Amino acid sequence: MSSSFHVAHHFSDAEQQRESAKLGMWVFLLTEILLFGGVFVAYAVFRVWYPDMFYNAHKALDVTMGTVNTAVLIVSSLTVALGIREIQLGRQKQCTRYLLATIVLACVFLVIKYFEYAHKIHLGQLPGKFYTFDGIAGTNPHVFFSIYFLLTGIHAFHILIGISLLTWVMIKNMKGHFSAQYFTPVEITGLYWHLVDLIWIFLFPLLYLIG
Amino acid sequence: MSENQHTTHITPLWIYFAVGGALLVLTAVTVGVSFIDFTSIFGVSSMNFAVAMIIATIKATLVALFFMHLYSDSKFYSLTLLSGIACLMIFIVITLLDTNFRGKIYEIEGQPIEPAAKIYQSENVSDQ
Amino acid sequence: MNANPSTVSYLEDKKGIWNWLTTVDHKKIGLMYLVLILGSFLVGGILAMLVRLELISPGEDFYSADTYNRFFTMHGVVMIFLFIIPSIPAALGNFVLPLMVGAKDVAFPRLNLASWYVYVVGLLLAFWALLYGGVDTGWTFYTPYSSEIQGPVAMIGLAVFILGFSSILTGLNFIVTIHKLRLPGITWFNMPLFLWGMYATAIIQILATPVIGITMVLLLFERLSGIGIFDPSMGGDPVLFQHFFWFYSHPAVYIMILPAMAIVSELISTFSHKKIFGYKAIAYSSVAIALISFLVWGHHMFTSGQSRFAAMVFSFLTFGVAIPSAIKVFNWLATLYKGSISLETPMLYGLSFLFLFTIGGLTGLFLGTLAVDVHLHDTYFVVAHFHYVMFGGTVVAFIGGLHYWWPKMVGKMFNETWGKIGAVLVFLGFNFTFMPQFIAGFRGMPRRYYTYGEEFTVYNVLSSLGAFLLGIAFVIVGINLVMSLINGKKASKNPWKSLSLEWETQTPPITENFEVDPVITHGPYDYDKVEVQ
Amino acid sequence: MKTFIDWLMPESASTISPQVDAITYFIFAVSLLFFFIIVVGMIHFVIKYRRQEKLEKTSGVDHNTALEIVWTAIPTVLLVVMFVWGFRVYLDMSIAPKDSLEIKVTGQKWFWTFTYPNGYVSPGELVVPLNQPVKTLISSKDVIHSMFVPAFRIKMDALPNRYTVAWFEATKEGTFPLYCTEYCGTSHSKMLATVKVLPYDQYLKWLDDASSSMDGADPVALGEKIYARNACNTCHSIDGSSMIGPSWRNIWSSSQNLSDGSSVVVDENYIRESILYPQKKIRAGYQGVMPSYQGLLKENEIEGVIAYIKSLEDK
Repeated sequence: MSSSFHVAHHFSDAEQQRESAKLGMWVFLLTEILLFGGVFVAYAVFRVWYPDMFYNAHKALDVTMGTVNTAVLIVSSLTVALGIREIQLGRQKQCTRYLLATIVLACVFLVIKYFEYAHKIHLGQLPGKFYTFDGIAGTNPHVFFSIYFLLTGIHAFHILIGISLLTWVMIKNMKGHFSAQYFTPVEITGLYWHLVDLIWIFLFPLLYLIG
Repeated sequence: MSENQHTTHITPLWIYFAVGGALLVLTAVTVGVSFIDFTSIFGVSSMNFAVAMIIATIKATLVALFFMHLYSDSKFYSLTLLSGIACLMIFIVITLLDTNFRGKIYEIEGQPIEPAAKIYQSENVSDQ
Repeated sequence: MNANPSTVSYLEDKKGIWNWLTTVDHKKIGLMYLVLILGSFLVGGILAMLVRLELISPGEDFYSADTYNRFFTMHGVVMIFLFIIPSIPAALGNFVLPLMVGAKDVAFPRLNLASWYVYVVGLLLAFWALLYGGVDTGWTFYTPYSSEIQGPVAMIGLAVFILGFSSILTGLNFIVTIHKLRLPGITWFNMPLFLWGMYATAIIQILATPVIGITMVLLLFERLSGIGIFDPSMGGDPVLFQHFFWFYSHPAVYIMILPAMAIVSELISTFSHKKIFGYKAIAYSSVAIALISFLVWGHHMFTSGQSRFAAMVFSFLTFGVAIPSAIKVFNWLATLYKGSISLETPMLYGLSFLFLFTIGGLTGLFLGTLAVDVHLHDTYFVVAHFHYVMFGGTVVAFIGGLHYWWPKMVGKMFNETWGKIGAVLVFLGFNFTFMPQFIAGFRGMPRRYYTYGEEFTVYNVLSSLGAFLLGIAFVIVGINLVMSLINGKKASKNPWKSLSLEWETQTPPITENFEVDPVITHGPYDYDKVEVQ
Repeated sequence: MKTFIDWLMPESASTISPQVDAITYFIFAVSLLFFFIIVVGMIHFVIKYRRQEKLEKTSGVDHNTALEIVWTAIPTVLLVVMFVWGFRVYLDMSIAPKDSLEIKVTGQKWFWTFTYPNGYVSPGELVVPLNQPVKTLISSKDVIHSMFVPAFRIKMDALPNRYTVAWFEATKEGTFPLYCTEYCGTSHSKMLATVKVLPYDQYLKWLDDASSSMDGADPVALGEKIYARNACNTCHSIDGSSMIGPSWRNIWSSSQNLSDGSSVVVDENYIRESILYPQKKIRAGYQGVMPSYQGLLKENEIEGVIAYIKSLEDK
């Protein structure tokens, strides 16, 4: 997209281009939902098979860190939504500030995640063959940690993608590529970030708060 | 053009903060609720799981409707999101139809031969 | 700028390899896909010949059991992931869909080129694994066998994961293009049925392909770090892998057949020069097949230790998916009624699709019925069934579609008599190869067998001879098309007298497809209202 | 037509197979009917409405609601009949009668073993009494296999972590093939066994002398019998040629190098250890795919194998 208002040659007007980009993004979000869905199915199958082991194993997770992480993600979701609102009103500087806040919050999330992982690696609560911890009652507790590391690992990977997308959009915004007429990339990145938050909203109770 | 919106709808500021606040409150609620054991109170099995899921769904719909602008966009986007979730539900429910009902005709068919993983039968793990 | 841009065809517009490799023109990307896809089909075909060569006699004569296992596995992987899934959507669909919609290009042209490069990476990875010795787990990679043997299973898993993305990006592009880029005159119910077929296929590509992605990721973790959710010795469950695999792979067989049905709707109505019978019925049954296809994956696992209750549910839903296919076949048959049928090469492929897909569909009833499937599962009956549907259905329709749009793609006509000879030979060779396998399957010959009992010799000898006849048939079809490139006659703008929008462009079309946006005056099937010169 | 189905299907030797053949016959008839309707209709239309020279407009008939309802309703009814009938027979096929004889079937990489209630392990041959229900508890020791007896129309996967159950009642004497139908590796196509159906008294006689005949026999002859019976011959040759496993000829008390570089003298301990824990010492140049025979070979049988290998000397 050379200049910010240029409409790509095969679209008839800017409106059609914006709606197409949004529909394309929503369809892509479906694939993300089903990618995570696969591991949720594994979670459901093994929780039905080993319910008490899941209950005992979930105690090994630190609920306070999980809650803080959820709050961090929700606030980052809020800031990216406000960022989009700012650019819709054409205020580029405020939008950049909000995007920056989102990136910082995302990094905070990853740092907290790093502490949780380091703690588990130290204790030996790892998936599959690497599981050497023996404080959890129940059969095959390593299955819980396989699913835990799969879900949170893929989610963290998506957070990294989110951070790079947000940084790319922030840089372009600072260069003045976006305005009230054309802010599609910001909106697209916002949708992606909200989905990452959406998945964590389901992931948090499933892993940290097993009744 | 087909199904295109004419103006870009700008959601008022207070809605964003209201939704943000509601999400934080709901997070606190869901953590608080998790300490209460509903199953013993109401006797309904996996009640805690149901409560946690209801709260998570409310939070998710809030994010989807206001942060992702589904409320002010064409209904087709909501349809795509719902079709994705429905497809995932089909996958989960029908797979559980299998894994959950395995022992129904022969109880022997349902039980694994070695309930604990071989990883824990230490005596012959070393020389396998 | 060189000559007036509106008359220069997309082939002459920007010449040179670099222009082709960085083009965002959906027509060039379609052709680039076509070249790679036909290459994969050649490799898959050679592997098939090697498999049939060994099975010509019961003993072990040409190569070892391990090599045979690698040949049939790589035959499966190459044919399915590299050829048949991208064949119609990526090659023909990319070329024709924007023309039918009246747009200048797909919604996201650069994403379209990205999907081609993703496909190339997947292709290279798969062929490198093939050279590396290939894999001998069967294209289904069932654990625990696939997670414990040596060999490049991880590499093939990665290749399948990457090819999945190429399929997702194509599907995404098509959904947005059909929704957002239709000309004002084209509504949902007066656009060609090819677009309905592509739309239904795209729905499945979007909703099913991510699950094979996560399955391959789990398989990679299983092999590299032993996470143990599929490994029985660590509390995992191998049948769970089968659920993951088949949740994608059954909708994937509809990703293969729906585009074939889409092409056949075009072929039958154009060559019988008649309004399609039951437009809404065919359109709705395409989408119905796409939706129901997500409910039936368990019929691949009736004898795999799955709970009897789930087996009953899957069997019932499987019959649900049979009805829309039957409706489509009846509607095509009714389209022939009171038409003016001309048996040119594409129509020969269309009619042989009708014949072969009917057999494929009806043999599916045996496999959908619980009691009979227990006897027929994993025998040569299954091999014959899915070849009748995939080969007799998708490949025959693909070759038919290729001949149908060939004049529009390259501007040259192929030789009609050689085209007809090729079509008849493909039909005969195919039946001659796979009909005996039904009988071998009924009599209980298991699948993937390197040596078999004496009583199955007759069927395997017939099948191997048929396979060689099929090989020759495809050589003829290939030569015929290639010769048309060299000295074929210049094709007219509308050689098949079709009313569909893509024939109103120049032959071969200009880069922008239409000089000026065409005004839609009639539907694509109004052969009863419009006179075609 | 009925005889065609009897020719098409393998011989029917169990109580369930006539019912399965009946459904197959029904579906075959329905399929043939629809197949002829479509093909004859297609050929008829193609001939009748062949394009003349002038290409003029064709008829505008594009739907006929009554016809479309008919060709949706009839297939639906037929499909429901197929489903219900198929499911009822499937249930009969799934639920074994209470008093059936329980035999444990174990699939291992490339051979089957059948464990009888009295503990006797018969490798490669399932002998069952006539007209008596037999319930097979199927499991696998390594990868997924699948037990398929075409004559009894039964098939069930052998899973490594679970028992699966299949039952049959043989109605015809004779021997029938038993195949492995889930891909399980190199010799998947050689993983065969035979099912022998004997009248009840002969079955009892066979079981008694089979489970007692092993002790007291001359070790070398016993070893030779085990070499064939326990499918050692699928991987080890006795003529010196190297197959999936090393050959047994001329190896007694010779020094062989191993995959980890060290070397070992072939003696009683090495052979006993390789039978019970094959992964411990793997000969150089061979893959460690040998399954463990722990619990499958009794003490005297292992000594028989050792004696047999000792006897394979070019004097």
